[in-house]
Amino acid sequence: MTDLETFRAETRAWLEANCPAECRGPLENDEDRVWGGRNATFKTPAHRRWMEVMGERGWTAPEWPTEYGGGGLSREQAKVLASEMRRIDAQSPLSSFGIWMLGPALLQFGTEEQKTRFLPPIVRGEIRWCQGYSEPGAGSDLAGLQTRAEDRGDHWIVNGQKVWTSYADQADWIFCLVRTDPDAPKHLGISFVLFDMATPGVTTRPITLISGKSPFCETFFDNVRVEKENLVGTLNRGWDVAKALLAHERTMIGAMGDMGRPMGQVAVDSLGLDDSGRLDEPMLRAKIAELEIDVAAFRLSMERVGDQVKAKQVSPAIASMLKYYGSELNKRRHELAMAAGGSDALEWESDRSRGGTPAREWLRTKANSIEGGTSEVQLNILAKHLLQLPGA
Amino acid sequence: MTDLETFRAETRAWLEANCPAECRGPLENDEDRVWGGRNATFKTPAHRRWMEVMGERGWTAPEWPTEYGGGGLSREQAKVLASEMRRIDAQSPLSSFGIWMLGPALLQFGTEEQKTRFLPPIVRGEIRWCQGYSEPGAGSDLAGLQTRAEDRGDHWIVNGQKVWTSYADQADWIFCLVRTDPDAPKHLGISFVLFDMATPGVTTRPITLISGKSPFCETFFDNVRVEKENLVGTLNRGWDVAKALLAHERTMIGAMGDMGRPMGQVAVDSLGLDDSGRLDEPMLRAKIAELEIDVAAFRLSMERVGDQVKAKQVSPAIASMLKYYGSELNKRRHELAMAAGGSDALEWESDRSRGGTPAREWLRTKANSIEGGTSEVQLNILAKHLLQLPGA
Amino acid sequence: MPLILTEEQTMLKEAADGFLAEHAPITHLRQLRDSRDADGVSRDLWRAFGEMGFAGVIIPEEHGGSGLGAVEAGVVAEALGRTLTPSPFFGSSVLAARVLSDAGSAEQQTAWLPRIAAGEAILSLAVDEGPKHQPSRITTTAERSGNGFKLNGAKGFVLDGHVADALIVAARTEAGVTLFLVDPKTTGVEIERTVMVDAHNAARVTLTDVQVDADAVIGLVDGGEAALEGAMNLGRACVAASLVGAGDQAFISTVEYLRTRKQFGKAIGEFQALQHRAAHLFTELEIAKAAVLAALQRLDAGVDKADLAVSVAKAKAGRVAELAVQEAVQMHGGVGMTDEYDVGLFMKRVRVLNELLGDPGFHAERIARAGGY
Amino acid sequence: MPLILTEEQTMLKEAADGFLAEHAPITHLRQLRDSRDADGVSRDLWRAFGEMGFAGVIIPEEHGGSGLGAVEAGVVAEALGRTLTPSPFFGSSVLAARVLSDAGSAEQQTAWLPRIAAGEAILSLAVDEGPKHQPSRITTTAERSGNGFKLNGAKGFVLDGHVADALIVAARTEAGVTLFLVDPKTTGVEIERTVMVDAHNAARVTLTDVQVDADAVIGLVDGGEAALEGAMNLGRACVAASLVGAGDQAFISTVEYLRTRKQFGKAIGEFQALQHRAAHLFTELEIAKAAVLAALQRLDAGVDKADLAVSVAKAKAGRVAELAVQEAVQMHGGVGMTDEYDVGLFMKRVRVLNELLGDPGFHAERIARAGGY
Repeated sequence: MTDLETFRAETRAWLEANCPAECRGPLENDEDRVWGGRNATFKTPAHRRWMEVMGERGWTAPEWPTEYGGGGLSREQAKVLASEMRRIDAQSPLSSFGIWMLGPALLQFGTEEQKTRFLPPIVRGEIRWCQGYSEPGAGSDLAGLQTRAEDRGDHWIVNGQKVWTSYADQADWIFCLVRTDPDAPKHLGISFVLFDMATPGVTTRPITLISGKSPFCETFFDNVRVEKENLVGTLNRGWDVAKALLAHERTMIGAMGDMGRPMGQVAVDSLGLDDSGRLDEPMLRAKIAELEIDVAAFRLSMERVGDQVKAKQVSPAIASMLKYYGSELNKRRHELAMAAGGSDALEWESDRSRGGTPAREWLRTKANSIEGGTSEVQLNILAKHLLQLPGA
Repeated sequence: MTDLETFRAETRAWLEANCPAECRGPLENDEDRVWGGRNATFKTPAHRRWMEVMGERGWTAPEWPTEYGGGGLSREQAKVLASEMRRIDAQSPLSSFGIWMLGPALLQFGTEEQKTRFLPPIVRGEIRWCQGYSEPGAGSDLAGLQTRAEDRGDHWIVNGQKVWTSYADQADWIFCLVRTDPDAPKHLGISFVLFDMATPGVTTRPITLISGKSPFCETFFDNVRVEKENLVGTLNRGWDVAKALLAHERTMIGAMGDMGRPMGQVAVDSLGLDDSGRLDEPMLRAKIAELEIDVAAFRLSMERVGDQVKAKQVSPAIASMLKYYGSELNKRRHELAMAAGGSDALEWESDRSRGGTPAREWLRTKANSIEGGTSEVQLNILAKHLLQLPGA
Repeated sequence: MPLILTEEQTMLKEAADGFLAEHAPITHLRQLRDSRDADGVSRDLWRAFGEMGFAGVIIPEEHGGSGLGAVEAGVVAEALGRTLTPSPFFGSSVLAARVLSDAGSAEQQTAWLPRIAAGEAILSLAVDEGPKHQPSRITTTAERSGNGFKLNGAKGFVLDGHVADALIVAARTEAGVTLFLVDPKTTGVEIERTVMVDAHNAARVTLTDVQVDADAVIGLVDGGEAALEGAMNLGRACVAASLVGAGDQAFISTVEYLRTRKQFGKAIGEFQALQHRAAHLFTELEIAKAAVLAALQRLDAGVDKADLAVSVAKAKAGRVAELAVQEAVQMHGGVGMTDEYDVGLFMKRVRVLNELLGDPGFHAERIARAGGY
Repeated sequence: MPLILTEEQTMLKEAADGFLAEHAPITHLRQLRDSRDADGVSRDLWRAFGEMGFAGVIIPEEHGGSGLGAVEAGVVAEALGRTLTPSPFFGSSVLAARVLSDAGSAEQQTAWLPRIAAGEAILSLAVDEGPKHQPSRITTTAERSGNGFKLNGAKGFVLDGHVADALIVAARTEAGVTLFLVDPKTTGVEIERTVMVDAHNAARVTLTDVQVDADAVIGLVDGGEAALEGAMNLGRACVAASLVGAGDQAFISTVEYLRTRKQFGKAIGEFQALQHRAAHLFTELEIAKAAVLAALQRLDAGVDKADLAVSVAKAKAGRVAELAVQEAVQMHGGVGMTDEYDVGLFMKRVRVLNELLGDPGFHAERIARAGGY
């Protein structure tokens, strides 16, 4: 038995023994996710236990080094763990911007002290993080942000406003872009800092979206004290940290295009077949077939980019390609889902429509091409970095 | 009987008496058109006669004033003439850039002397004109033209090169944009001049297009003498004349989208129907139906714009809308025609494909969105003049 | 006939736009929605509509209406699309009024048309059954029973059905389709309001052994198809007008936003990529407007193939309005996703109007069939 | 297996690109076209292809080939797409070689495979009959006659049929489709070269009472469909690779043109509207490349549903290449319309490749059918 086979056998046994029955099977809805944090809520006690045992083992962040609480697994081992979890339909023990976004940035840019201090509580789900990037005046032009940090010796005083802060009202800490040098060119006066959302002067207000309630908030900073030791990376060079982190986020959002049941089946369930065995809406059918071709090709393209990245055959800016195409595809997919659902899918509150799920999901996808950098920003990046067009 | 009814009766009688049998029925191909000019060729003697009798009456330019050789008809009378000609399927007696483009410009901008001198020979088909606008370095950026006219007192000496001059090798005279003030801002140093193509120093070379031989030429000017009396409009204000003339050309090209048999019928002839009575290529069928909707709507839009112009409810820049949409639509139409034709339509020389007509027409349409101002230029114009977007 | 509004039609347009801007701007929709109004529609507003002559725009003057045509109905529908006003206009003033005017008995007309015109009564047409509009496959049945008929079936997407004073139900009879005027209080009629994504109103109607008298039949037994199709064609053209209104209004807001919103140190409308998309959308909207006005004019002229002009209009207006609201949300960026901004409301409304009385695919199919392919 | 080329495959790609750049750049196509070459294809070049191992890329080593797979055939096809080189590669090295390797008798293989691999023989597969690719509706018949069969029918779009040393004809027999190896000199075979828009080569073949012996049958009587379908799927994936090659090459020239051509005082590549369109096209091309490589790999792996991966690849590559050449001509402006520039040649070639072995609509239909809708 190879080492990997041994690892698989051990992992399987451990998961069988430790993954509670309540934590197997698909999530019923998004609110059942485990996010951890100081004020964590759990659907069942089993969900808390599942987070804790996985956190202890570092398997909530399988590839992070063990010295920071991670699982210390190789890429191959991590794939085995993932496939074994899929095998028993295990739910994710912990959803976390700390794991998905901040952690990789800290591993790359953080000091030893920061890594030791911040990473283990992330792995164990003790501290829940949120991201403070966008501002009302600085959406696509992220670097145009105005939140300012005044130097007061050993700390800064931060004033300003963020927007689109996911779960800011429930997060414990924030990783945040602030302007530390108002006189520098706009990309050069920004720093990446961390602070506790319980610090006096921090307030949040949830935003209602066109799809209904949302995890997004407006977040206000009124003379918030931030310790200088919580600066990540170099002073005034926070843009580098932010960019690395955004590429990560982009790949995540792009992957949306890959989700869900085949659209042809969705449509057949709703509309049935005609005498020739074809979907009983010929025009819609043609659009669905084109979509499915694009979805299949995009899925392969994600795989190929992964392989190219691994083989170092491609620029990291390629993430913009996946983000752009994936989010546009996902929007198209939900437009067709609405057409396939017809008037049934237009109901907004009925039990029949599960509280308007199809329509709310459709509307929610419209943000895909805005959040994490708009489609227009991604195209700008591609024109500049991959096509090297002049003036891009 | 109203005056118009009387006019209709008289016109019908005159046409019956004067339109030769050879000049009734559709043109077999584009080369059968009558273009007139010093070296005019005619498919039959009847075609010459038809041009001449119509020219004498001024009915080759029905709405131009009689003092310049035109028909002097009202708009309503001209419509009657057109409908009576359609009734007997009369061919156009004369195709002419002089009538379509230069004439309207001269009527608006020319001196009395110029109108008296140039318009009557246009009406009678005695002088054939071509247009000298584009240059190799100045395509979309028409005002960037470099052909220069040096002032020599009572005349200019013109040097430079034009491109895309339709039928330059067969034309007698040219209306031409030249730079008369090299130091002025680029739109302000251009003049609109007329000269004989037989002037020493003028040479032409035909351009072969991707669709095969073409009417387009490169035209070279090597110390060509142009009399100052042949300036149209104000010195250095030729751009105003050019713009007026372009709007005319754009509407003409846009109208392309309106041509031809219904695409559904074209496809059925080539591909047949399936058992359910639908075109035996479901995906193509869906695209054809969408095209036909767009064609129908575009046709109505052309009609509406005409009515809006007449009612002075719209800016002349609206011509850019018709040009843009019409040419894109025509390209789409021919892409579908090629798909409907399948491999038969790919033959380039066979009798079966009438010498590759479908493919050559398809390729020819690709120029629609380039000639007379590219689609991009039209969109710029719309953004600026109709949407008033900043910086457009 | 020129493809522009006549002077009278232009005056009507100004009256409708002015009235709605004053009495039913988008805040009116928000107020009904956010207060979870039980009806989802204002009866006071509807009576005011009656007083203005909008509710009876196509109803003959002898029945208290304005006696105008399809173009005028389209003018009102377009105005409603611009302000997103919830009202029983499509169901009552267009579909039901047209069915009754065309095929109703003298008694039926006298009973209902003046009340519709006055904005006092709301009528609803119940056609659709499945998730898509398929009027050729009605399965609701009406069997002869006693002196009348017994109706069974289930209808959906019945506009304003939950507040209807009477329902017009299309049901299959022995040799065709028959239209019935049904009192919603009749035993066996169950009506469930379905709150829609756009906060406009519709209902599901279930009919279980619903007994109606013979005089409930509108027009001839087995002969309802022509009146139904006539009314639906008028309805489709009016919905297309509303689509153009909504799409155009979303576009106007977007162009305004492009002029004022700044990013990267300049107005975002200075970016050529957005300029070209806006110019393209402008073009599409102008073309859709032409198609819609032409369809309405042809309905008034009663020309051959007016139904195809209607399909062109409904399909084209639908696709274009869809593009308009998609571009509107995208160009507004984050704020376009918030409920606080209005663009999302336009997106929702356009989605519903697209589904109503046949989506672009349905109408493309009609075009293809009529074209013999 | 990672979705990138292996080291060996990359070397093959470099060899193919290098060879074609030296011996058969686009000027080679122009020369054949403008001299009105009687064959439209160079036999010398074809033999050189054989020497390089390209002509026999998928032919087993024991028959003189390179014994490689679909990915390698796709690599060559993509290179041919970049230089637009006319060659019998698809007909002879892919379709015919695959049919013979899969289903040919030992005699047939020995007779033909080494000669195909050496670039000495050209074989053509005759499938299509009408204007569209409809292999399920073959009407050419083969009736038993004497010791063999008598063939009747008409084939079109037969790649390089006018210079073929042998034809493989798909004909309907009593209970299925049978493949026949036919000597083009046989009585009753008429071959007409059809000069195509892209200056590549095809022919129409008419079969009138063409008598062939029993040993002309490839594989089993009535059992030709599997070998035919297998060869066509390989062919489709290779044509998709060529589409990507042509589309990508047109794109590369266009980006270069955007960087250098100046209008309004700046490089046209500075205009954001063109930047966005170029970036979109780049994205589409990358996605098409992934789909094509995946299809080729799956054919090699012999996995289930490789045919669907092929349809995805052919449809996607076709649409994307079409967009690429359209954008190429438009962004080149006037010069893009001239025969002197190469972009028009790419447009022509892509049009033909799109039609070859099923256009995007044909493959979308396969996807829909397989998806049960």
